[in-house]
Amino acid sequence: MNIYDFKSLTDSIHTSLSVNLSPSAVTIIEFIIIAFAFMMLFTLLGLILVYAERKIAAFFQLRLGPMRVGKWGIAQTAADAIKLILKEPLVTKNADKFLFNLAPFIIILSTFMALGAMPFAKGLHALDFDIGILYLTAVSSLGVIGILIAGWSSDNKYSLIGAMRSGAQVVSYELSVGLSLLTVVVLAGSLQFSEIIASQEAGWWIFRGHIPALIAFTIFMIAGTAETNRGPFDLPEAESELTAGFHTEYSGLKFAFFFLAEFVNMFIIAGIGATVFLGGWMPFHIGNWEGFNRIMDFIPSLFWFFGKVAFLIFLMMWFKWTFPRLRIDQLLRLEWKYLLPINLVNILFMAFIVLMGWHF
Amino acid sequence: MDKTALILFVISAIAIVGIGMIFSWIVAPKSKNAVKEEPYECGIPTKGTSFIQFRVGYYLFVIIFLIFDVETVFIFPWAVVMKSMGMTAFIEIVIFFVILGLGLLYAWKKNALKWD
Amino acid sequence: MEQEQLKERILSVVPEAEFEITGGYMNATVPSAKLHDLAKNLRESEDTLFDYLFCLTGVDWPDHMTVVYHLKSTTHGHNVVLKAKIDSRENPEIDTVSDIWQTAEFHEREVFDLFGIIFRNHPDLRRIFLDDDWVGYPLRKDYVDKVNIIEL
Amino acid sequence: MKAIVKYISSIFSALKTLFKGMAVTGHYISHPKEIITQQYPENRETLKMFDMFRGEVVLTHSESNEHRCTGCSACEVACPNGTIEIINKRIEMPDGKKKKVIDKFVYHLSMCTFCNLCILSCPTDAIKMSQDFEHAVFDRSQLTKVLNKPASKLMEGVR
Amino acid sequence: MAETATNTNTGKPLETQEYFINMGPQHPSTHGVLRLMLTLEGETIHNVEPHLGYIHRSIEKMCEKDTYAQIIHLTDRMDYLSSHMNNEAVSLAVEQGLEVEMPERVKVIRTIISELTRLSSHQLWWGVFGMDLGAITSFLYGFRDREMIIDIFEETCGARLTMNYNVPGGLMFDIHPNFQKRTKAFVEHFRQKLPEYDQLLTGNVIFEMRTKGIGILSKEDAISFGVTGPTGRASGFSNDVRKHNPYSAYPQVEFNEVLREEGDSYARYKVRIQEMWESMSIIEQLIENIPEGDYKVKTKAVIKLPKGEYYQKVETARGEFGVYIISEGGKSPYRLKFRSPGFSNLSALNHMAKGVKIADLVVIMSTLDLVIPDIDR
Repeated sequence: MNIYDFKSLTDSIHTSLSVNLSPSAVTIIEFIIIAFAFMMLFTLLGLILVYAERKIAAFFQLRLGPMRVGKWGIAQTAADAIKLILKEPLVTKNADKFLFNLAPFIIILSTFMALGAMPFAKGLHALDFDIGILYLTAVSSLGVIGILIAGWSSDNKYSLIGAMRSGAQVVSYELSVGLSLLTVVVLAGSLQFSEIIASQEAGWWIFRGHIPALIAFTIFMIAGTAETNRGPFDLPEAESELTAGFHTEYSGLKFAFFFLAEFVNMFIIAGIGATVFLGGWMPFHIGNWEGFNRIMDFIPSLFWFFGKVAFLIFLMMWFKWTFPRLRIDQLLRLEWKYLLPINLVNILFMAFIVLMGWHF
Repeated sequence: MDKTALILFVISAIAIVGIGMIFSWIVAPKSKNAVKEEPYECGIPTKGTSFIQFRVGYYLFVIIFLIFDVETVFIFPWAVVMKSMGMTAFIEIVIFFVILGLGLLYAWKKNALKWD
Repeated sequence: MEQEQLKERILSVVPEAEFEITGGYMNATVPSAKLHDLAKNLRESEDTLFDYLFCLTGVDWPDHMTVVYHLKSTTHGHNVVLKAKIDSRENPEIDTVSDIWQTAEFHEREVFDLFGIIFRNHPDLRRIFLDDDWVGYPLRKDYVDKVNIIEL
Repeated sequence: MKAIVKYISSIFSALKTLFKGMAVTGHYISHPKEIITQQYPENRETLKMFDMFRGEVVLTHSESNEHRCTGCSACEVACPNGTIEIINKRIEMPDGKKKKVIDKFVYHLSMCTFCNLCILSCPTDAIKMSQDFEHAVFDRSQLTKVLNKPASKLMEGVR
Repeated sequence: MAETATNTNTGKPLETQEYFINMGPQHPSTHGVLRLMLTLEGETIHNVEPHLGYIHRSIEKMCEKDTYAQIIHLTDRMDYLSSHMNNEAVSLAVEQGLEVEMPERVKVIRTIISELTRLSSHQLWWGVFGMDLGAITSFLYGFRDREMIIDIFEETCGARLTMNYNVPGGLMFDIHPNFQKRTKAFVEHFRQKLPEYDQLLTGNVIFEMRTKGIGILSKEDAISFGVTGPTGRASGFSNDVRKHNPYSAYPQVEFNEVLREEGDSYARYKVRIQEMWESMSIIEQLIENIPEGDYKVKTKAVIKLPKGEYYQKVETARGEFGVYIISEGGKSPYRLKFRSPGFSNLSALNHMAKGVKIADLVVIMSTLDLVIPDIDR
C-alpha cells in the first residue's frame, strides 16, 4: 500500500468543485486545469532538460557550462527561450509554406499526446488506457511525420537528407521499441500502465525477469535513443554532415519547438522505460521483505518516478556525449540484423520463462 | 472520459504551438530581404531544386517496416494473454515467429536489408 | 642514379638540355616543347622512375617564363629539377604533365591561375584560387593592382 | 553454428568497447576537479600572462616622463606590415643646434601581427611588448595609438 | 536494391536524380572556408569538386617584397598549426644560402619545439576528428592536453600559435629557464593521457565501423597525388622528410617512421596516434641534454642571399612542406614558392571520396587533416 496516493487529492478537488457547480462545468474546469498543468509541465520539462543537458555535457567535457544567467546559469535556458521568441521567423523563398508551418504542430502534438499517458505518481495521470503501451508507441512515432514534413517543405537539400534519414531511422527503431516493451507485457499480462506498475509491487521487472528483461531493457534504451534522434543516432540533424539537418531552415520559436520536442521525447522514452522496466512510481520493493518495503514507501512516489527518469535520461546523455555517430546504413544494419532478431528470440525466451514459471 | 481527455490533449497541443507562434509573430521583428529567403547552403546560392526524386532505399525500409509492424500488432494481444493461456499460446507464437523469422531471413538473403 | 649518369640520360632524350647545380639539386633546363616527352621518359624508365613530383611552380623572368618541376624517385631516392623554358611571355603554353603525375592537375591550375601559363590537354584548366572573372595574373612581375596590393 | 557464435561474440565485444568509452567520460564527470575552463572576467586577478607574452608594442617611459626613442625609424623599416609610423620633428636645442626628435610614434594595433621584429631591431631598447591582451574596442580608430606620452622627452644619454 | 525497384505503372526502373549540394564555405566540418561542390545521388557521392581561394592572400607575392626576416612571420599564417615547422623551413633555406652552420643548441631546441608543435597539431586533429564523427567530447580532451604545449610556447617565445620563433640564423630568444621542466612535465602527463584517447575512440566499435575501409588511397595513388605526411604514410608511402632528408637535430635522434599499408581512414588515424608516441620519445631523447651555446649566430641586419636557387623541405604535421627560393642576390627573393602539404593532399580528395556517403566524406576530409590557409596561402 502506498501512502502517497494522488487519488485522494484529485478526488477532493473533484468533490469540492461539485458542491456548487453543475457536472458539465466541473468537467470543463477540470479539463482546463489538466490542460494548463500539462502545458506548464511541458515547457518546464523542456527548460529543465535543456539546462541539464548543457551542464551534464559540460561536466563530461571538463567545462563549466552556462554560468552567466543566474547562479550557475540556472536561468540560461529561460533566457534562450525568450531570445528565441523574439527572433525573426524566416521562411525560405520556395518553401511549401503551409507544410513548413504545420510541422511544428505535428511534432508537438505527438509529444504532448504521449506525455498525457505518463503515470507520474500513484493516481496522477491524465490518460490511463487499457492499451496504454500500444497507444504510446503509436503516438510517439507520429513525430516522424513532423520531421519528414519539416525537412521536405524547407526547400533545402540538407533538410531533405535529414528528413529522409529520420524517416528510415525512426520507423525502423519503432519496431524494436515495441517488441522490447512486449517482452515485459508477456510478464505483466497487461498493456495498461497502472496495471503494469501494480504488477511490480513485489519488485521491478528488470530484476524479476532476469536475463530476457535485461536484454529487453538494453534494446529498449538503444532503440529509444534512436527514436528520439539523439546521439549516437542523431543522423537527421548530424551537424558535421548536414549542418543542422531537418531544422536547418527553422528559426525563432519554430526551431524552439523542434528543440523542445526532442527533449520532451527523451523524457517520454525515459518515462516509458522507467514505468515498464523500473516500476514507474513504484518504490524499490524486494519480494516479501515487509519492513524494507515499508521504509521504501516513505519516499514519495513522485520522487521515485522522476528519479528513475532522471537516471535514464542521464544514461542517454552519457551515450550522446561519449559515442561517435553511426552512418545511415550501419544504423539500419544494427536494427534489422541485430536488434530485431535478438528481440524476437528474446520474446520467445521470455515466454518460455513465463511458461515455466522461472521468473521471480 | 479518456476519449474526451484525448481530444483535450490534441486541442491543448495545437493551442500551445498556435499561441506561441502568434505571440512570436507579434513580438518578433520582421524585415524581409531576398538574401534572407535563400535556403541555407553554406552561403552559396543553391544549384537546382530541392524537390527531387530521392533515392528509393529509404522508402524500401519503410515498406519492410510496414510488414513487420503489422506483425507486431498481432503480437500485442498475444502478449497480454500469454500468461493465462500457457502452452497453447507459446506453441502458437513459436509458429508465428518461425514464419516471421523466415520472412526476415528472406529479406536478409535477398539483400533487402543492405544499403545500396 | 648518379648525377652524371642522369645528365647523360636527359641529354639522350633532349640534346639541347642545359645543366646547372644549385641548392643541392641538379637542374636541367629544356625547351618547353620537349618537356612532356622527357617527363614521361623519366617517369617510366626503370632506371630513373621519377614517380613523385613534389613541387611544380612557375617563374616569371623578364624575357621568358619557366615551369619548374621538382622530381624524386621513391624507389631510387634520387632527385632532379626540370625547368621548361617558355619563350613567349604573352602566350605561354606548355603540355600538361597531369597525365603522368596526378598531383600536377591542381598545381598546374595554380600556375595557370597566378602566371597565366596555359597547359595544353589539361583536363580541367580553370582558375583555382581567384574568381573566374579576375583580370590578370598576380604573380607576374608586371602585374599591377592598385586596390589589393598596398605598397608600404 | 560457427556463424552464430561469431554473431553473438561480436555483440559482446562491441558492447565491451562501448563501455570502455563510457568509463572514460564517466571518470571525468565524477571528477569535477579536472574541469579546465575558467570564468574569464572573474579570474582577472589571478590571470597573469607570461613575461614573454607579446600583447602589444609599448614605448617605455620613465617616471620623469622620458623615453628612449631617438626616432631612428629602424622599427618602421623592420615592420613587415607598416604597423609603425614614426613622425619626427626638429626642435631647437638650448645650445642653438637643431635636433631631430620624435613628434608622434604612431602604432596601428589593427595591423600588428606581434612578430617582434620591431623590438629586435630597436638599437636603444625603447620599445617592448606589454602583457596586455585585452585589445577589444568598439571603434576601429581607437586601435591607432600614439605611443609617446604628451610632453615626453628623450632620456638623457640615449643616442 | 535501388536497381531492382521498378515503377508499377511503366515497368521502368525507378530513377533517382543526381543533385548538387554545396558543402562549405560555412560548414561545420570543412574546418575553415573550403567549399566542396558535391554531386550526390541519394547520399552517395558521385563527384567532389573543391573550390578554393576564399582566404587566398598571395603570400608568395608578398614575399617578393619582404626581407627574409619578414617572410618568416607570413609562414606562421599558412599552416597555423605547424607554424614553427614552417618558420624552420624558411630559416633553413636562408641559412643554406648563407652557408652558415647552426650551433647544436639551436638545432636541438628547434627540433624539440617542432615535435611539440607536431604533438599539439595532432592533439587538435584528434579532438576535431572525434567531433566530426559526432563524439564531441574528444574535442575538449584534445584541447586540454594541447593547452599545456601552447603554454610552453607562450612562456618560451611569447606567442601561442603564430610563434615566429625562428629567425634566419637561429632563434629569436633563448629558451625560458622553465622550458625543460615544463616540457618534461608535459610528456609525463601526456604519456598517461594518450591511452585514454585510445579508450575513448580507437577501440570503439562505432568508431571502427566509421573509419575502417573508408576512403582508401593506394600507395601508387598517394605517390602520384603527392600525398605526404601521415596521410601518405598510412598508404605505405615512405616520405618522412625527417628520415629521408634529415635536418636540425633529427640525425641524432632515434625514431621510427610510422608506416601502414591499408591506406584507409583508420590507418591514417592510427599513424597519427603512433606519431604522437614517436614525438614524445624524440622529445625525451633531447630534452635532458640541451647543449650549451649561443641561441643564434650573427647575421647582417638585412640578409642578402647570394644569387641562386634554394629548396628546403621539412616535415610538418601535415606532410612535406617545401620552400623554393630563387634569389637574384637582393634582400628579397625574386620568386618564392611554398610547397604546402595540404594542397597536394586535398587534390586526392575527389579520388578517395567517389562512391562514399556524405558521412564518410566528413571522415575522409578530417583524416586528411586539412588546414585551409595552408592550401590557399
